[in-house]
Amino acid sequence: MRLTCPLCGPRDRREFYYYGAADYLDRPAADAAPEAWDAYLHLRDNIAGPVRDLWYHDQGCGSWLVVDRDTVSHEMLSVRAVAEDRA
Amino acid sequence: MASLIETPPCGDLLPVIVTGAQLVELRPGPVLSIAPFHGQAAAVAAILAEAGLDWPAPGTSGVGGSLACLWAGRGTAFVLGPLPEPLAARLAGHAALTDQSDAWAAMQLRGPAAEAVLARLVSLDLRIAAFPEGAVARAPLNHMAALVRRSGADRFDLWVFRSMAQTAVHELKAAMTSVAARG
Amino acid sequence: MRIEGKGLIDRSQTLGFRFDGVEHVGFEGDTLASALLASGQRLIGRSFKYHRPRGLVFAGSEEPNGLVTVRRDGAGVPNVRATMQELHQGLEADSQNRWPSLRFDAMQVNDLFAPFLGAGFYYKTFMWPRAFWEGLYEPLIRRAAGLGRLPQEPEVAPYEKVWAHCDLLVIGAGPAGIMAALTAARAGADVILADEDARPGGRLLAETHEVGGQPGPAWVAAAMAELRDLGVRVMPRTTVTGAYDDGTFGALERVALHLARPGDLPREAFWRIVARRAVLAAGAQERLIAFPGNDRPGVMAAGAVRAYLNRWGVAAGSRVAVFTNNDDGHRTARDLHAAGIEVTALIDARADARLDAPFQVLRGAKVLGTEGRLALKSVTVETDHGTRRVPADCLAVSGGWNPAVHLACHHGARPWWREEIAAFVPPHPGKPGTVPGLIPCGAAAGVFSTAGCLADGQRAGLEALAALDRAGEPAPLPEAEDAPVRVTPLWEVRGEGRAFLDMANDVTTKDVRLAATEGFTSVEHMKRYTTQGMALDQGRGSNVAALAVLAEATGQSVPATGTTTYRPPFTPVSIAAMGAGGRGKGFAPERLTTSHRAALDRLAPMIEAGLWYRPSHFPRTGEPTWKEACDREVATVRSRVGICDVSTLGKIDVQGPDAAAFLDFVYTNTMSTLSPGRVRYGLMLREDGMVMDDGTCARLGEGHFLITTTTAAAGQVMRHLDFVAQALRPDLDLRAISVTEAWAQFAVTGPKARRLLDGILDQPLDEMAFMACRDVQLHGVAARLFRISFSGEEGYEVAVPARYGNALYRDLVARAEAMGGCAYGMEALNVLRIEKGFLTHAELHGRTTAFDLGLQGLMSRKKDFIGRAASERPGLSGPDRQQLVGLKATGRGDAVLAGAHLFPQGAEPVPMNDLGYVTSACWSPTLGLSIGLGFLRDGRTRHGERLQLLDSLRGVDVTVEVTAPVFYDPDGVRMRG
Amino acid sequence: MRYSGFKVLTEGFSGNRGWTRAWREPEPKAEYDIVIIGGGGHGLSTAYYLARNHGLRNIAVLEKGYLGGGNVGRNTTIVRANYFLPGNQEFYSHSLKLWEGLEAELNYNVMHSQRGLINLFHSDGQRDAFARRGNAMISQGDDAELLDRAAVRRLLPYLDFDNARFPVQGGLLHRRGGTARHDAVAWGYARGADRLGVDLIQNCEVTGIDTAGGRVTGVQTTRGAIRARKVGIVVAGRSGQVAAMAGMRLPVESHVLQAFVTEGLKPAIDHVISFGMGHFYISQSDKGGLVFGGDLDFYASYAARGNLPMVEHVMEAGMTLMPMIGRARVLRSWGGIMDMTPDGSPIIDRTPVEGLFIDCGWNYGGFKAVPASGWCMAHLMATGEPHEVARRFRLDRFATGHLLDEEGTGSQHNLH
Repeated sequence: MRLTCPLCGPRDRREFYYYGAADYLDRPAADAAPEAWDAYLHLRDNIAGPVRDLWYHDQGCGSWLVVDRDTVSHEMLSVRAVAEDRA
Repeated sequence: MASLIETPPCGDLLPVIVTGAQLVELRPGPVLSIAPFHGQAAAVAAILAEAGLDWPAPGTSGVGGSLACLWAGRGTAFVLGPLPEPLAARLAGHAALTDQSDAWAAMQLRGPAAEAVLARLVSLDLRIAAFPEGAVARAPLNHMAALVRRSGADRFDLWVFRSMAQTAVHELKAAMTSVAARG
Repeated sequence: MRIEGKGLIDRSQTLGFRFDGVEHVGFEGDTLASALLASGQRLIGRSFKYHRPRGLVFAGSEEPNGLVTVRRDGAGVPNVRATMQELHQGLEADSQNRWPSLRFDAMQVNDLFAPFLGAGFYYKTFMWPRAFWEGLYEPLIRRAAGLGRLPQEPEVAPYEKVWAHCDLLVIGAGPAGIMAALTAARAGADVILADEDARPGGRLLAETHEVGGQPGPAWVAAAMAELRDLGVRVMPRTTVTGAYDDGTFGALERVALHLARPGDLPREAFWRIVARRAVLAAGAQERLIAFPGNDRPGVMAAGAVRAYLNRWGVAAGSRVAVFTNNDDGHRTARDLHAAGIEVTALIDARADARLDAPFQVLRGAKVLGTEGRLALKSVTVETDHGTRRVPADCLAVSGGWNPAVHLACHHGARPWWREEIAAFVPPHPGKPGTVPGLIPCGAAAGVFSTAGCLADGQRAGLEALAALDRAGEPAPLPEAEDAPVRVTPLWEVRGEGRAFLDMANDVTTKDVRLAATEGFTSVEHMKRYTTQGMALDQGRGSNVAALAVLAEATGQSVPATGTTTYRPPFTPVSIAAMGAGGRGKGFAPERLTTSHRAALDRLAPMIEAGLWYRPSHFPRTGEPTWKEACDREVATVRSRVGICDVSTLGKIDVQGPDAAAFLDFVYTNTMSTLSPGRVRYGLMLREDGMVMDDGTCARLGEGHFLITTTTAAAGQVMRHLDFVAQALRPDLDLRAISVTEAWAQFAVTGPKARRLLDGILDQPLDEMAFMACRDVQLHGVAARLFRISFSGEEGYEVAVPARYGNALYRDLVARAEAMGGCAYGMEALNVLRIEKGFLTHAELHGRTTAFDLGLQGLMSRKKDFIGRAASERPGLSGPDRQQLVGLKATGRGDAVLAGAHLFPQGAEPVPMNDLGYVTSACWSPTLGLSIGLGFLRDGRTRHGERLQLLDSLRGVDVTVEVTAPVFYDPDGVRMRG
Repeated sequence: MRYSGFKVLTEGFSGNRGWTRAWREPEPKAEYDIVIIGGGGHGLSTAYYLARNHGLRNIAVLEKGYLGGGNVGRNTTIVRANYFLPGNQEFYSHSLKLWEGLEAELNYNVMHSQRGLINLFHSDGQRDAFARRGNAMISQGDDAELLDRAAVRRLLPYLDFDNARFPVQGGLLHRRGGTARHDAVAWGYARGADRLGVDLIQNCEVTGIDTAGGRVTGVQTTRGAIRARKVGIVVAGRSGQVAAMAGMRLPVESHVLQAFVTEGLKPAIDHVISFGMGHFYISQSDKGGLVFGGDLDFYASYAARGNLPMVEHVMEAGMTLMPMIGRARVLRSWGGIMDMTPDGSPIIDRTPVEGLFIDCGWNYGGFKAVPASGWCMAHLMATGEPHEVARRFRLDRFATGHLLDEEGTGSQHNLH
């Protein structure tokens, strides 16, 4: 499995740390309801098919990445830097 | 007052020489990490330009006089060599500066077998078209975080964390022995 | 028996070898299998379950019977395929799974009990009496199971792993693969051509076909020369074992297994090949026909008989019968006859088979049985005119060919059935579960003629080029045979006696039918119930036949029955190869501090702390164990001064206009109010509200902080900070950079610490407040000094560039010793911190909250921070939580033990009464008693209570007193002093 | 038909012609009292205990493929009761006791073999953590022994004691830990349930869950609609998809866990060995294959196959721990789909839909739980109340913070 880091190019999966669903980007406000925090931290659509999740180029450039990929075929659809995504 | 003696990271571990490849310690001198703050990349580049250095694009490195500048990660470059103090001082407001001179063990792997040796430890596409002279990558050397630069057709500069120098040399030596045995 | 003038072996190079202790001679170019067959060794092994005598069936890696133990690097390597082991001088091989000898195997008695040992028999019995399963039945089964013996000695020979990248990986160097590689390389593509065999050519080595007017092997040699000129990396002896994601393939290269003296060469190499495109040209495997007695030594695959004859010049028998359901079987008969070997009959199951042959052809006939004890003597044939015996010491069987579709199916797609060739072929490209970028061709794609393979290989090469955006030219193809496939499926001849499918696991057609009768009708159920295809050969020669028998039993078609899942590896891969480099210390990098050698010079035993090594203690004469050294080191720190390398703690430099705001967000407490030159203790939570790590935060300048992490959590914290900075708070302008490795940092702690430091600082230390930091010069070197303490004494940490670490450490220790102080290690460090109630990951074990630790005061109410919201969940605080307490032994000689549990005195030690547990414990030389830290339900209200400390594992049952979690200088007078 | 050694003998003498189907192949009825979605180990044992313990008969198990085709047939077969958190410890203790009588209970030899499980430790800190665990096991009534380095060496002389990267300092021995034959567990429960009248319906995929007024009324399947008063979702690996049919989002992320088996070898490894520093565990099956595994591949996946980085890591761990296994060859690898929860512990609970129950989130420890999971799920479905030993496996515990985090790695699903 390979991910194409926007800075480093295609690299083997072992260079990357997987965090989880991109839900982690949408951190609720400090005063949000407990249900919002439960959903943020725990509940997942967990789709068999195209998903968006977060990876870190741990052994590379240190970028956090938003990855679109397919959990059934393992196809990588796109890899973008979180920082650019957020900007 | 007594002075403190310096101990190099690799010390007596190097050199290692086999048929087709040599591994020697590099002494790159001062290593300054430069990480520009938001919106400061252009200002930083302008200051570096005064030293004859280009801000390196990802995966590249450049040379300016006795200095070299290597891309070293997301929004980060390493300047190798003594950056004139006034320039360094001017960078301070534009970028996070840290002294990385002592953080790394630097070594050079060279010889006709160098690429084959490195292919035992590094997952990068090292073919010269994909990783030409001057190319830089942050990539693991087996299980160790590393920075790799191709400094010639048969020549690679390798940086690993100082504390892992012994393991790095040991693993490179094993790969060199194996490649040499294949003849 | 060797046939003069035939074969690709070098008869000038004889090689002596031993099989079961008996000396034989073969030639350069032989495999162990071909050499044994040439020596007349028909019997080569005993079967798995019934210990039936077995001989070679195939000539390649699909061999189910020819499994031997080969002596290599001083130990026996079990389950080596004789067909894959190239012969070398001095090779020693032994047969397996027999006692006392291969010819007279006591366990062949099992064969008599075969009626009771059918599929799944063990699920139905061995249940009574219960104790007999583990005491008797299972040990017997285990001893009987398995084939070879794994030596207990470590595998110390070298192995390696390698990476390679290419435009195109061609898997298989037969006619199709060679054409694909030529086509791509001629157009300038960077090609790797890998083949399992020692010699490229595939079936062309085993046939008498001409290609382009020259013998097949000659055409191969010319093509290989051209490929090498074109810069193609040719990898012989390399089996591509798995197709993984995004063009990554695993491949096993047998580098030195064919050498008598391999020296420093890796025995095997495991390759990770990253290819933009791949061509699967792995050929096809012949399948057998199941008939009673089909496992007798001498019954072989017809294609293998031909390969032994044409490639190795070995006649598999002197009187050979051939049994086939397709035209290819005729080739074997013709080649044998042409080589002067008597073909006693060509038995073709098809009523319309060709008859024109210089030997007897029995068409519409089937083999009903075989005769002979340890080797075949004759076969019984059923014809239209009744049954008859045909003398034969070898029966060559061809049931048709199965394309090697495996790699094309490694992503989950199933092959499809092509009726006209009666075979499964690779799934259509683009279907779900196909391997992206993999192009099957040649026999692997169901194209069986040589001309067809050449053309299809070129087609695949051009297809790959197009995908690589390279222009390719179709070149004129060499002339070659182009026989059509003529096959009429025949899977089984039913008759008296057992017909074997999976010879390696002793699975018969009856077993498959029994599975169907019992409802195991799904092909996966059948496989699992009968163990069909689960042995060493992975059923490569028998799976399709087995599912055809199942299909017949269930009244379904073969395609409707379907195949089981194809999974890596294609052939078994040694753990030494895939795990190369992992042995011994190679498993993980070793991190050494700059004081490592100095500590070793002082005879300190080193212990692992994450990847780091740190000294346990510094033994002195008269200190028989670590305990005496530790007690002395603790006492010395408390009374004078001690030196400890603390460089392994993570150090992260945080700079930027918003650095303070950022730290306020990642720490529970506030860092923005810290003055430059000051240090503050900080607590970080995970977003789920549990403590992630603790450490210090020093403000070096207005927008410049240096934070520390624990040794274990350094990587996790760095990643976390990057996440917060890049993903959660991109509005904040800061950079966080690890400087752990740049600095060597030493704790100088104890009442005499300041005096010691004054000796090395260029400017003597005047007043330095507790929790302050400053830049200093020592011995002329720029350094940083922190006044912090993990021991409870007046303490400093001095940091210098790592190059000076070795020298400074030695200097500090020497100066300490001159003042009656010493170096101290991890044991003393641990005691010092327990006495003070300071935390490590024994307490911060991922399930503790700030509330549990009594640090709720550090949770700022004025700001948001990571973990704040989740820590407000009801389950994370309150009296039901176990809270940090101190524990003191109450009886003389009693010890508090980490890992022990706490119960109310007199209560039954059951989970309901379990109040907590001990996380850290030590003998406190300062207090003169055993103390510990632990978590106790509602612990903060229990100070002063006495509890039962129970450690059933170690037989400890003592009374302890609950205290505040600080035993020494609770007001911190000494530390702040 | 009752299985026994005598039966095997008489059948053997009479040509093995008398064997009959292990279970019926019924057509689905239009309505059942209880429908269990999922014919894996947990679903089958749930159905079995509904019938066996609660006297219910009108039950169907709906399986989209073949019985036991999921994780129950794709694991490293380890059975143990070595948990230390209240909530887990009593549950796995109960499960192990059920294992100990399973052959007699099911009249099926599941080859449960208490070979002894050894968790190795490599530092004082790990020793203390294992001591805490072992003491919890003993107070629960299970067995544990703390071994020092010499004792481990006596039991496992082939470990690398002299040159390993993380030297073995000792181990926690759980003698009642061991292995079982994985497929046999599914088949044994299937046969047992079938004999009690449960309809096991294969090749029947559930495509929808019908509700009316907040209550479950049945399921839609590829073989038609089936009405049911109660429905249990027991589909580890697909829990998210099936729960979504009822409008639920679960605290579950699906991950791939690979495992490996070598060629058959004569007995070499007697125990189950677990090497924490390398995330590596190994045992030897009765057929002679070394069965071993490691950690997740760590990315969400439904592909039931993995990639090389974890394969290589597992092999390297094996080499550093017991370098003799270098000469063994890996024959097969496979990948299971794991329901990973944010604390690494399972869920057996009601759902917001009345009459709809869920049993999921087994992370990668579901095999050993098969008996107790079915026992407790059956109890919950039959009585409406959680079973005493599974009362903490609540769906809402993440919201309330009453976590069962044995690993202490927090809410990141894949770290358990």
